[in-house]
Amino acid sequence: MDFSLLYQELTRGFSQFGWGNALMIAVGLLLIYLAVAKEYEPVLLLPIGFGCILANLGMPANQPGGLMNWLYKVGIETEVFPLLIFVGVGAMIDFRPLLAMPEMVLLGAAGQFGIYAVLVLATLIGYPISQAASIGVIGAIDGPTAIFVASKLAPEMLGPIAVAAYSYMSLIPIIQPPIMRLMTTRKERLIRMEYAPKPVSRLAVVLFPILVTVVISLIAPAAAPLIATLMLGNLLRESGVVDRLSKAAQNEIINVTTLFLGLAIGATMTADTFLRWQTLGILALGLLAFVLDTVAGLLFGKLMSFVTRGKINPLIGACGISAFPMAGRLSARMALDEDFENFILMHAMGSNTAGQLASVVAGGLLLALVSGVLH
Amino acid sequence: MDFSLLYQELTRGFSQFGWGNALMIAVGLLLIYLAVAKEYEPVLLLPIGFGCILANLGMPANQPGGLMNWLYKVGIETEVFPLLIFVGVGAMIDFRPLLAMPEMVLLGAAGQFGIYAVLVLATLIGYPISQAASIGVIGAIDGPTAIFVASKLAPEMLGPIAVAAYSYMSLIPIIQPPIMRLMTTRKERLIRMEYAPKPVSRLAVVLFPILVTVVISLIAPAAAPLIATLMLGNLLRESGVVDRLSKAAQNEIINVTTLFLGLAIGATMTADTFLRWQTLGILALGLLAFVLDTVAGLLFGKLMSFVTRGKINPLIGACGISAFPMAGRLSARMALDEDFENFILMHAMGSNTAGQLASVVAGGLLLALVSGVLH
Amino acid sequence: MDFSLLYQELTRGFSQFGWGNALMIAVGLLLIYLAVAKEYEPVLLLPIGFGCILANLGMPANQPGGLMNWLYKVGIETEVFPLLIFVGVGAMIDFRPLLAMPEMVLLGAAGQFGIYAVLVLATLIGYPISQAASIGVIGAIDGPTAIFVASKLAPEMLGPIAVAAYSYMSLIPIIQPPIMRLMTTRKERLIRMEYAPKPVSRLAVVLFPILVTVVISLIAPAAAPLIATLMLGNLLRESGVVDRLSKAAQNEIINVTTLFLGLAIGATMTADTFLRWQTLGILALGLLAFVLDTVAGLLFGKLMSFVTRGKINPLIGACGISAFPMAGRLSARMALDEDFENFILMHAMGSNTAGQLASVVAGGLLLALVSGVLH
Amino acid sequence: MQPIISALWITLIGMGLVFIAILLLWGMMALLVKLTPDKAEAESANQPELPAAQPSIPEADGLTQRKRRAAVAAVIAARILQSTPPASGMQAQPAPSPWQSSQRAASLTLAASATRKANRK
Amino acid sequence: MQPIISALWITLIGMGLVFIAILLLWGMMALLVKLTPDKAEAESANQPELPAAQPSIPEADGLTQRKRRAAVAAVIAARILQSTPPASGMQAQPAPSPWQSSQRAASLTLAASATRKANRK
Amino acid sequence: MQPIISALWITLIGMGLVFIAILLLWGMMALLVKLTPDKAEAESANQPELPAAQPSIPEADGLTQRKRRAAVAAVIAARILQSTPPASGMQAQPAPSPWQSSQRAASLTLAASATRKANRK
Ligand code: NA
Ligand code: NA
Ligand code: NA
Repeated sequence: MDFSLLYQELTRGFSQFGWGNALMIAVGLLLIYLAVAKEYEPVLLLPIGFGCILANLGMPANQPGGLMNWLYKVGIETEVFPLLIFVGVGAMIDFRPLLAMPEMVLLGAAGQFGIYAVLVLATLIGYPISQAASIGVIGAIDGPTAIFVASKLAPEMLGPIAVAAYSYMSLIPIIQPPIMRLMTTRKERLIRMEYAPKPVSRLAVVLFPILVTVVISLIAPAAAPLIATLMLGNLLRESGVVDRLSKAAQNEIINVTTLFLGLAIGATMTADTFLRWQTLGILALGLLAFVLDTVAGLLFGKLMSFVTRGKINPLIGACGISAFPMAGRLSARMALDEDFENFILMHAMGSNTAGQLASVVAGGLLLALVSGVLH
Repeated sequence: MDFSLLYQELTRGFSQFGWGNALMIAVGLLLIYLAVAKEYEPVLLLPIGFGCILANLGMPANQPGGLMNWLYKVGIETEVFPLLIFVGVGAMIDFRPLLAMPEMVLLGAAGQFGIYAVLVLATLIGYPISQAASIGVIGAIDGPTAIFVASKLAPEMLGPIAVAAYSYMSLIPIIQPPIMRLMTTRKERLIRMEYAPKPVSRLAVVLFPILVTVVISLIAPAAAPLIATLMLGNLLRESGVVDRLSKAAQNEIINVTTLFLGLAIGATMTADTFLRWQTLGILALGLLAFVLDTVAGLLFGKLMSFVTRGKINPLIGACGISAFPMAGRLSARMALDEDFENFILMHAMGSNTAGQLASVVAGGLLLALVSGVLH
Repeated sequence: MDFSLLYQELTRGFSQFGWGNALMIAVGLLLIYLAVAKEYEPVLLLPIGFGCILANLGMPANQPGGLMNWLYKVGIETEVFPLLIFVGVGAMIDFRPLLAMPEMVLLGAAGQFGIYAVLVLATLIGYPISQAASIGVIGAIDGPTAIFVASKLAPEMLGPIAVAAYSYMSLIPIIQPPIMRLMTTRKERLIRMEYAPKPVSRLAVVLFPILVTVVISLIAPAAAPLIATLMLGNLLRESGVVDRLSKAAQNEIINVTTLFLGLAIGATMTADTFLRWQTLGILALGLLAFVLDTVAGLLFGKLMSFVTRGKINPLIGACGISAFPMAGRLSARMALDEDFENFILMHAMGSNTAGQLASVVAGGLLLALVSGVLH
Repeated sequence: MQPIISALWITLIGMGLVFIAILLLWGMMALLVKLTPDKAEAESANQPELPAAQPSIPEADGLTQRKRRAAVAAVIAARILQSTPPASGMQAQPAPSPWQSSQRAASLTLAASATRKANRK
Repeated sequence: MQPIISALWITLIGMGLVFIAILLLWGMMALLVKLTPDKAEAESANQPELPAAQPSIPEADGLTQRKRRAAVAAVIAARILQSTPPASGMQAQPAPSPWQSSQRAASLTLAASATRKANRK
Repeated sequence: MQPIISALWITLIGMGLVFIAILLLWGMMALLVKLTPDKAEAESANQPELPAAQPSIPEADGLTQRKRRAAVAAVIAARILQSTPPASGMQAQPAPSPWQSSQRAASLTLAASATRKANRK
């Protein structure tokens, strides 16, 4: 019996543990703290935090043979987890407000400006273009899109990008209001919008996800898997004939996948990939993308307000960033805070779901453009 | 930056799109229409239709790397999806009526005649024997059996075969009644059957799935996986001690698998594999198999009626085709339409569940025989 | 057409069937009988029994291409199934009684003695050390731990080991009471314990699973995957903010995984691997491990009773073996049988959950030590 | 050999084996039900049948116990037929199994005032 | 070419295509809603509107049907806003869709004594 | 080295490390509970204990607050024991955690007429 070997095997836990790991466990604890005490996107930050702890206790995603590696290979490398989550998300979205006010869709486009602005900025700072694009896509403010794009362009940055995407999404009630107050006048925030939607038939609601899939898959084929799964979920919901499948998408599929996705993402956050200045750069630039999204959305809202001669409340520009449904609710609440009779929730939801669509399109186009450039 | 490459990447969606794809998207829309507006097996036709649309928007099952390809490899190539669906189906079937009237099992055998008749016919027309057999198995009128057999003998035909199997199953109330009226006299349809079943103990009900698994696996080993999973589901149901597992089979497992199976099958329906005259042949011959099943079932019902001196209503022969439970209900309804006091539902269900068993056996034997011939 | 080949294909079921297979089907029936009639761990013994029957009807786990092989490769070889089950088990355990009386944790350590004692004994008898250790780990009285360790050290013995682990777990109310009566005096069993637990805060309950993961992963890295998944489940439960995930772990994940695990384990029980004298040895030695666990737990309970001058009822030593929550309930019931006012359930549950933790640690250390020796 | 000959052979052997397998299943089922008597049935047979309490079902007109059961089963089966439209296989579950209904009905018959109960319900 | 030039080109083309795609979606949506009239709406339009039964909502002050609907929708939307705190995307489902609430509200308006009903609830 | 020697070494080291690990867990748990005081407990300690309202529980016989709680916990635990037969691990969940019951019981004790409430329930 070789005792030195035995000793080595028994003390493996300690010998492989360093200060970096300890620090990363603290990062994991912080994420769990945010999830449990602050309830910031707990269904994702809690598994990410726990996965981060495991990655630094000898169970990282890139070590063949373990559960974390299995989850990563099965769900992230294949893109399956973010896509399955989108099936569930699609089954939870109601596009009627957008269909009733299709002009709202423009605000969704404006809310993606931060993605591209940060791409330029990060390139200027010196990030290679694939990494710069992956950082920019935090500005999609949409977890599955960010993970889908980053896992293709810069898998080495997946951990911080996912953390940034989900953290900032949950920080909306803290980040957006000051920007909204700064960018809009009280008079603008008091604008009431007439809610006189066009009636939307069941046929339109059922055809919508199919048509969107066709149109977007043709224009932005790189976004096709994302838009297709999102719209599949929505079709399951709106068809009204496959309640079993719609419920499976909204429960079994999304719950199990979210848990596994979070763990696998967290398990990429080893000390050697996360503890770099780069990571701080990612977090800072991601935040900037978020802010620029909001600013661009508000500016476009003001433009629409000007063009329509004050019929649009610019606040709904802020929820074109996506982050469904938090951003939509926040905008409506801001209007209500100024004037307790000013109800713009329907418009905000139209803009917000438009942002969801535009995020996917922008993410897909980014992927195609960067792949085309990198060839 | 190579703009021609970029242009190519950006316009990929359009450059790969042809008239065939447009036509196939129309086919997908038709399937979704049948699912949503007509409620023809929506849990399957809706995902198949959507998968068909995706296949023609650059996401076919045979293109490595995408979600559809992953689903196909994980669930169809491995046979896992149809088998898991059978676990759920088995957990939904009550075999007590059959156990109480075991003579009904003969009608199940007769209802499989169309499988073999169409095999001969398709061979005559010129289909190679493996394709002819795959077309014939539409006559099993049982989705998982058809998919299981066709994915082994003629995977290139899986799309149209699955579509035919599920469509015709849902067309039962349209296809069968004229044949039933044509083949039986009013006097025959008025035959009342005494419902005096033998009492069935819990022990018999629990032993039944186990014994069927053993007997069928020995006689028709190629049918073993199908019969084993069907009977596993039934054992979970009837054991009464594993309610958690039985419910998981009837809900989580079957719902998620059905969605994925439908998508993967639909994603095989690319323009180049589906838009052939062959496909029309498959659809036509499949319909014929269905009709011949019904005819053979009714003829055998008449024979039994003759032998028992009018104690059997020949209508229950029509539900020996399987298509559980629609065919059983239809036969009972036909009898009721003639005479509002003639209740043959129990007998019809006995015949119908027998058809389910016989379909699996016939499918397995077909697979073994064709494999033996092709060697 | 080659009729001899066809004949061969058609009679494959019979030609491959031998007396051994018939005997193994009887074994499968016995397991199903125990599950259905005696309700011994039905959620596991029923799928194991059915899997055993399938393995001997041409569908063994080691035959490439079938469902059983797929389940085995996906879930057992990768360790994924036992780990996912642990996520669900962790979400069902309440560690508050243990946290309130942390001294109970010692009883958990004592209850693992059988593992090592049987390792020595089996080595003496002549089993190679890896097999001896796999037999010993039945003494963990914890299904997932036993399967996790045995699938790494002696996969050829997985079937009997899993059967022994789960059967003995369900035989607790039969095996333990005589030992408990023999090893303790009536006076000892009448000892009442003051239930004055320290108050446990929510913070402690949330931090506990994280700290345990860190501590155990460092001390016993081979146990890390088991403890990490168990504690992940517990964190989902106690965090209070991810109810969706906690319920998914306790329902969807554990139900589906349990069914698949049982089938895959059962499908390893082919005649040639199971019908050996060895198997009887495994069953006998596993039972001995169970008995020695109980004896060691009771002796340690008596020691604690002596040290604390009669403040500890030695009965709670018997539930340090793990087998949560059956063993805990049994001990409390034994005390109640002697004195209908003697309530020791809280203490028993503390000892019982300690046994769960200690089982995982002992299993992991065993794995590390044997791997270190064999290497 | 020509494919068509193969196809005919496959049909002959295939349909033949299907019938053989199905006959075996028949035998197995008949044996199974015979060898495993229904305890509930056996018990109810020993029970006194409370004939005095059944004025509404005249035994005189030749209705045997079994036939009466069949009648009640049929009534309930009819309700099932009318209430559930022909639906996809996956909706089979929620509906109560017709068999269970008929067995329930059978118990009702045994429990004296069967027809009245069936009407009231 | 320098990366920054590439990045600028990507930004230009990317934002441009996002707007083009979004404009296409706008057109598609507008067409879709126009070409698929809401039957329920059409039917309700044919219905007599029971004007006599609405003394509590004076038509005189210029409130159109649509505006009245918007008012009720707003009341209900406000309740939703107040009751549901900003929560994670995954909790979006359980809450009733604001749209559905507003449509329900619209039906209420049509059904005569809308405001009273809304108050009572 | 002979296998049996290896086995004995493994046993020695294995059981030793199990106990060491478990002792570490003990220390960790003791620290954890000590360093994270239960706020609910702290609050209830500050609360006036309404002694006048408890005529049915005589303080005179030396029952401390904690002991009284234990008694009530025991009653409830006993009910759990009697109602749930020894079942498989997977059925552990549905039953209310004994701990929760005992904590609930503790709150009952605090809330004055504990024993009467426990009896009535
Ligand atoms: Na966005
Ligand atoms: Na059939
Ligand atoms: Na143990």
